[in-house]
Amino acid sequence: MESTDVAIETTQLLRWIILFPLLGAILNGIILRLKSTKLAGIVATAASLAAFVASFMAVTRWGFSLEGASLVYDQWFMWFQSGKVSVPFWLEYTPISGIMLLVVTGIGSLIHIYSISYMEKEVGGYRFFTYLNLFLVAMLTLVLGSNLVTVFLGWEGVGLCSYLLIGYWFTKTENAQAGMKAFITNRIGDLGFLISIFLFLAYAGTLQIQELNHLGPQFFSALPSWVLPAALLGLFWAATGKSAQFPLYVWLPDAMAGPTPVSALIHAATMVTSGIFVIVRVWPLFASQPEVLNVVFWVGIFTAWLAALIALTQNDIKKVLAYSTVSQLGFMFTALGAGAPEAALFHVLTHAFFKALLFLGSGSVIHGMHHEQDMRKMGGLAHHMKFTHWTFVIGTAAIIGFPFTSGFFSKDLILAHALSRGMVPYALLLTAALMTAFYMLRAYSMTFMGKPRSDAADHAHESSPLMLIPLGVLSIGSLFMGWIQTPHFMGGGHLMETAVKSSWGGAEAMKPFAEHKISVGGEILMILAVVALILGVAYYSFKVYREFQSKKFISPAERAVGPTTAAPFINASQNKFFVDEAYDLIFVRPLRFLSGAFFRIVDETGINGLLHGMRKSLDFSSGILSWAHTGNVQTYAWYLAAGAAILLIFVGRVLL
Amino acid sequence: MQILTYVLVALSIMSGLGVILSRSAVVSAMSLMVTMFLTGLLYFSQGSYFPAVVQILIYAGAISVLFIFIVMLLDLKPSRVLIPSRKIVVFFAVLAGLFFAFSLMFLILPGVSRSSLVGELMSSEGDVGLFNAKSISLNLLTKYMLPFQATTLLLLAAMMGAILIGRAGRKKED
Amino acid sequence: MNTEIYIVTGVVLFVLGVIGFLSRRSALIALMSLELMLNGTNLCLISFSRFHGNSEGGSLFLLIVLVAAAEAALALSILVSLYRTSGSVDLDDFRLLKG
Amino acid sequence: METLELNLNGAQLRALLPIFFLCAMVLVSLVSSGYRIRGSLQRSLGLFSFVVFVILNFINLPYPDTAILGTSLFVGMLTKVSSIVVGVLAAAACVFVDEEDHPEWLPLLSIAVIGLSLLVGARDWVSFFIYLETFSMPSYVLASLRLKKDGGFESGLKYLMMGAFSSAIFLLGITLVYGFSGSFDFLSILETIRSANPESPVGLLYAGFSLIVVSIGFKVALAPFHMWAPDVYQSAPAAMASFLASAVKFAVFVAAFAAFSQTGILQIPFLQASMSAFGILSILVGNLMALRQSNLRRMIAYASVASAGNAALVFAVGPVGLNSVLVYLAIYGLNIVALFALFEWAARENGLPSSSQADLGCLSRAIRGKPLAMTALGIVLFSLVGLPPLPGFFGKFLIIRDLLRADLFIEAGALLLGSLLSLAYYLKIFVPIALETGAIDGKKAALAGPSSTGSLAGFYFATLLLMVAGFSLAGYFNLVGDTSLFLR
Amino acid sequence: MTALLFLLIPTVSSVLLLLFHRNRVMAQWVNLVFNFLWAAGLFKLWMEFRVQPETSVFPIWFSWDWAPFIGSRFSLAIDGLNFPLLALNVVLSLSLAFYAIGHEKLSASYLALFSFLNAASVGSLMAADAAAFYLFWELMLIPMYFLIGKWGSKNRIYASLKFFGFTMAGSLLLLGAIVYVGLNSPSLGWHDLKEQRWVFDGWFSPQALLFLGFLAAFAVKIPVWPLHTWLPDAHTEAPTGASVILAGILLKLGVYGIARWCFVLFPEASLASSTFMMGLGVVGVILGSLSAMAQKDIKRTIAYSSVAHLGFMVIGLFALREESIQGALFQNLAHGLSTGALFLIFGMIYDRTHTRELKDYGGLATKNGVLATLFLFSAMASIGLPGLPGFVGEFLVLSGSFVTNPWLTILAMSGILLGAVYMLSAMKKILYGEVSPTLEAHPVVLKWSEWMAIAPMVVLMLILGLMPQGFLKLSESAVLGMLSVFK
Repeated sequence: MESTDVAIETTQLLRWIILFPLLGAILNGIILRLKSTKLAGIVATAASLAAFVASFMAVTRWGFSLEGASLVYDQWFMWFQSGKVSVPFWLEYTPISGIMLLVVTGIGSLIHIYSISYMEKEVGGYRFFTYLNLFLVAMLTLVLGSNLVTVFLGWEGVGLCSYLLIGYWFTKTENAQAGMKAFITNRIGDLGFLISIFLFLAYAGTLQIQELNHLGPQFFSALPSWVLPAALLGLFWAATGKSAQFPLYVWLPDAMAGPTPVSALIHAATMVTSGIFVIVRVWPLFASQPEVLNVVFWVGIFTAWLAALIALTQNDIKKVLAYSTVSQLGFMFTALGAGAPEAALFHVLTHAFFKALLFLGSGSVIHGMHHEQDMRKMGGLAHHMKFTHWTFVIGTAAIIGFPFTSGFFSKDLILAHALSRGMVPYALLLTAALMTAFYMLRAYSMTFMGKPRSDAADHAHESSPLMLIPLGVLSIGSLFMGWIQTPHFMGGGHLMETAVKSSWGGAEAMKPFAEHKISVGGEILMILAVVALILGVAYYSFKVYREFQSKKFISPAERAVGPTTAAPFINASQNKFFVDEAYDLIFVRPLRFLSGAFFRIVDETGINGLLHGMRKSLDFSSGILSWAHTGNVQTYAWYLAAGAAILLIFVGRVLL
Repeated sequence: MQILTYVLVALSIMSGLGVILSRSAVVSAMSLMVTMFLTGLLYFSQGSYFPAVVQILIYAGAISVLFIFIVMLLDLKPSRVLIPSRKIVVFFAVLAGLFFAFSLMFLILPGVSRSSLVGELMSSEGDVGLFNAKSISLNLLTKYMLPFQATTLLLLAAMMGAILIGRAGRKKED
Repeated sequence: MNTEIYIVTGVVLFVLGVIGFLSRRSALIALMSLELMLNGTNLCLISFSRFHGNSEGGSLFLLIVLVAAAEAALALSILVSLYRTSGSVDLDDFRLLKG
Repeated sequence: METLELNLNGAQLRALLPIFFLCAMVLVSLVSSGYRIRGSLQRSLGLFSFVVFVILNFINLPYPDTAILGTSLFVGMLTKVSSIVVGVLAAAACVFVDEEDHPEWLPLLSIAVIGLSLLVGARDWVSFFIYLETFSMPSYVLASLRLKKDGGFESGLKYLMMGAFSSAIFLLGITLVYGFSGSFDFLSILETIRSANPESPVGLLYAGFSLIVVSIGFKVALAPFHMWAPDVYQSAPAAMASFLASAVKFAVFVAAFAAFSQTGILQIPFLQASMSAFGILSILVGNLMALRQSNLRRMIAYASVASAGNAALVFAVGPVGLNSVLVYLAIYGLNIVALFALFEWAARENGLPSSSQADLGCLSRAIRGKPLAMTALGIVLFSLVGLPPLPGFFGKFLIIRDLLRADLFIEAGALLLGSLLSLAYYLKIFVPIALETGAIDGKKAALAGPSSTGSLAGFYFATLLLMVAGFSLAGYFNLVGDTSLFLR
Repeated sequence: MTALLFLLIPTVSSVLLLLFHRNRVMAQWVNLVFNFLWAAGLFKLWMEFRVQPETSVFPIWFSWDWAPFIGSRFSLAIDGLNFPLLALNVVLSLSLAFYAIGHEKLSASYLALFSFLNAASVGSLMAADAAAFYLFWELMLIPMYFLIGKWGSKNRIYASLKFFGFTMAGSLLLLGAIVYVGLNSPSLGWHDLKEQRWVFDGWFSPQALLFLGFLAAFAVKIPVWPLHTWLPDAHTEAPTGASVILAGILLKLGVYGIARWCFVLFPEASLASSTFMMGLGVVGVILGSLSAMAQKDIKRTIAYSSVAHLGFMVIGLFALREESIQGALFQNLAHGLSTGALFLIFGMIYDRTHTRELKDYGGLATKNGVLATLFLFSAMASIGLPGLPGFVGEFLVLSGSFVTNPWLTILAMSGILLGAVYMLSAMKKILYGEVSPTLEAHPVVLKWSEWMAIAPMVVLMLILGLMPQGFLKLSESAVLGMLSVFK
């Protein structure tokens, strides 16, 4: 460590947070390999709970605001070191890590519990729980890692687990395909992460996050001006992969092929937010680069908009939630881009709760419907699944920003920051929020309202208590989590702000953009207007879709949005704006073509062709030579005489 | 004397041509004998009497006769020098020969005419003692004793070969 | 009398032999050409020997005669046997081994 | 007039003893062949005489160099070592002589050995020529020993006619050299060259040397004068062919190298260059032609053309290259003898009368399932390829070292390229033997042919000798020490 | 003496194994015993290696004056550069010995050739003399030629010839260079040659040509693009064991050779060729990966993945920085294990199904979950997932080369992505989806010995991935010593 005036506290607690789930994974995956899914689930849940307890201990020990500028390290072991590259496997506690720890282990544990019931009919479900535990290991490494490579280890680790879990039902090729798509898309992003690492290594000479924070903009301003932006853009590029932003978001909707608890844990609550988390960790660097933040900002807005548009017309309940996730992640990036890491992280937190809730709720529905995910075949489930229904209502309320639910606070914070960057972004973001209200109410209404539209819906059953308890807990979180960080005029908590600010190891982050002061009254007015708009849209959507009938609504979105002139647009939205097809056309096919072409042209025709050509020319020349060997002794003698004559002539030339 | 030498040279070359141009093997063999004889005379003309005698006795007398015997023995039909398929062979052979001759002359003549080689051969009378049977035999019996002895092995081998092969050829007829 | 004329004669005889050896179809005549070549060589040899005034050339000449005789004898015996077995002494007929 | 000096002192007699012994054995074997004794007995007699010949030369090794009768024989280290190698090769060839062959092979072979071992010691062109003929004459007969079978007549006639033709050229060459210097003695010729003035008829000298080079090129089968070699190696009896391909090539090369360096041919850059040009041509032609051969012996014949090319490259290095030529060709000779014995054995196993028509299928039918033979074959072939630590590697290594030391990169490159090309046909041999598992086309004839044990023994014997040669290399270099001692 | 012992154990075993050519099963067990003996030898080597002073440069353990006439001593030396590879060789060989147990095709002669191959490869690793090095370098060809040519699949003869021809072409240039290098040196020993300084001014100067001569052999072996086309054929046609050793050891010898010989003997030329060679490495990475994508044959895919990975190693070597060279050397081990494991596992599957076509596979995970997991594990190790050894190697390589040449490094990084593409596509096809008729017809149930074969590799991969530091430390002083010639 470079000598700073920062006090360093060492501990050995943090490693246990990782070791417990690792132990669980080893037990489940290698040693026990239980036949009973339930028992395996219990083992895994125990491991997860143990990690939660350890996390809790850590949080109680250091809290959400580190005094002054102290660092907490668990200096575990030296991973590898060579020359300039030094990668210690150290774990670090920062307040934001603390928050993430609680989210990951807490929500993780809930989802473990939920899964015990959800997966009980699986044969060999121990595999599932092994993967879940492994995911926790990786995610916690990501959260706790003290340097970029350790973070990267977790980063790729969660990618691997996501790959495994998406493709959990691997007998269907599409599932395996979706897993692969996720992994590869993430890898595209990871290249950015690596480039960023290499840039930091080459120019700053260190990969310890806090050291980078300490070096700060002053250090980097001495280097070529492109270095820091490039490195940060690399990180952001990686984040667009992991956190499903445009252009790399395409894997997330497909990732819904995995079991629903996985979607809840990985593809909603934890993994997909790691991009935001990592950016917040090196925020002092980002804060010094407004241009980079601008990119982040607009990508966030665009993604929020695009995903919301697509979500409007999806019929698969999990797809709606998936696009909603993409859209919400876009909100978070917008917050980052607007220079408000606390807002982004706050939304991460609240989103973790309500989105996990929504996913688990939809999981409960799907479970009740015997793995039917098409909303057009649902309807009227409110009667059959009362508890699930009410938790889903809470989740929906939270996500659309119903006043005083958690989503209300976080989303309004983001909107406020967006406003400070100008009216246009604000308007765009607001539209996205309105669309959120529309599609969420649409999903809610189609699922729970009206009459059952299929036998399965008619005979749907409420899920077991083991699945409902997590729903309950998450509902509570979704309702009240917002109060930890409230608008200034409400005077409530500002835990996020303090946590974020004390997470940089004492380094200061500058304000990237000028503060835009709005009067308290104006702010309240604005919030009220927003709430009114949102509720209006929500009510409209509710009204339209409450009586949704599958026969009548062959193209339900068409009816929803209005006249037929919009039909092409709806078609496009339903088909996700053909982004997948475009990627296929622009990247996948050319790559496949190139690979075949290169192999055939360079290897087979070129190099091997050259070799065969050489062999042929050898054959040919030996054929010619063979023709010269006539077998007639006089020919032989002729060569002798001619050879002698030629030699004599040459001698003559040389000599005379 | 000089004219005589030129005549001998011309004659020997002509008979040499006869060897390679004649259609009949008998004519060739006779021409060979004549060439040998003329060469012997050329030795005489430069005063190398002993080699001349040897040449005429052994070469012209024995080896050529051996050829003639064989020609008679085999009773060969006259063969044409130029049959269609051989034209190209002949062409190339002559080409190679001319090149050979040309390059040899090219190399030898300037050297010979430029150097101390130009000039009269030593007179045939003055140094008979130096270049006669005795001096040659002395060489063979002292300096070249070992090669000379080795020729016995050589002849033995040739003899054995001739016997072996001749016997084998005869066996066929049996 | 200068040496030149003898040398030239010797070389010409030699080359005549070469041409004969290369071009004549009959093995017998080819062998005769070979003798012609040796004869040409001998002429050169004797002339050189005579010129240098030492008898070494003469010694070699004797040995050449000996070798030539041996070679001729061996070659002719092969020829005779060949003629007996295949009825021909044409070199064109002996090209089983080639390529 | 020189004094008549025919007294040989003790040292000279001792130096000549191996030759005398072999001359005696020529007579003995002549008598024994006259009585048509059993083939195996003749073989033992041959083995005995060559082994004793080798031993006598070994005994002679430590004694100082001796010149005998002026320039006609110089018994130095080179002569003795070469005699040993030639004797060993002859002995190895003896082991697998066909018992059905005419028993005259032994006296003929002995005469050839005498000629070869004398050849290396020749220090003037007359002796050189006579020794050359002394081994050539029996060689012609040995090549046509098979007579009517396998084209023996044809190859014998070709060999003889070509040999005589090249002899004539050789003679013209030494005549011209004599014309220049007035002497046949190597050293006097060198003296004359050194003292030559612009007026000297150097054209004679150069023309003579060129012709000598060409005819020596013929004797060692350098391209483009190599064409007799495949015919002869294919149709002569296997043992004799192996002798021609190994011992003759070895001795002529070494003798030529000694003669060339002493008489100044190797001091003439152009002739050095032309020698290496012939070498490069041989490497190309030999390897390319070997690629397309299906007949095993013909293939090896072409391969040996390429090896002759390898050795010829060293002429460009000058006198210091003698050692590498010697080692390379000695080892190469053993390889060749082993291969010929193996082919003969394979042919016998297949019921063929001789290996003249043996092809790869024939060999693989015979050798499959015989691990020892296959291992030995592997040793021989990989030695030919030049894989370390097999002896063939050291030969090549020494040659390359000499070439590179003289900065002859093109020659070294040609050698390496040739080695690469040679892989194609050497490795081809393994394909049906060790790699393919299916049955081989054609069938094994009923075992009506003559006994095959002798050839197998010959194969193992030669392989063993090969390994011994490899192991004794260090000792050999200890013995000869500085290479400049070699040439006086 | 221990070094010699270590070399002699496989040599002796190869001879002894021939004695059992009538009893296959016996030979397989004897082979296993010998491999354990060899492992014990390795342990003894380790005990002595550990106490060897760090300052000693390539210390000679054994020396024998075997060929003074060419200026060569047969000397063996061990330092941090070659010791890990020796260990890898033993591990792989032990694995394969387990794999061989009960295998019907692997006869005594196969095992004997294998032991011979082992001897040759450790010999060339330990050789501290150019001629001895060349000796072992060439000796590797013979067993490999027969292993591929005899025990391979349909096209094996073509493949073995191609292998031999390519390698020999490179080796001959090496031979020429070795001979030339030794001309003015007191001996061919590594330490003597190191003292020689050859003139370097332009690409026709002696040092450059010598460097190219050495490089030719190593580049063919690695193989550096465009000299790589023998590798897919050889890998594809070779029997499983040969593929494993080919990927695990033989290719590594090229990397090792460059580090051991090229860099130390010809520093200026190495430096001058750095960018070009890195460029070739990049081309290898990209074209290798692309070609791997285009393959329909599983072994070919893995083979092309080797081309790509070895491209990374070339980049690492020629970046000429401590971390990148360390990375390349570490990648040696990582790739040896991961690709070795891939070949081994697929070999076991192939033993049962007898098809290499990708389209014949599917749903292995349903039939044999554990094997599928291990297969996937190896694939992940191969594509450089953090926590597995491939990552450490690639990371170090790229972090070093990024400093030397960032643009080439960024180009090379596309290989990381493409690697994931082809490897995961293949895995998806093999492991997932419906069970294919082939797998339905030929159940893949492994014997205990086969599990024993995979186990050590997997365990080692985990250890290397999570705790690479020990291995990096092992070679640190050697690499630093090597790099000192560039100053």
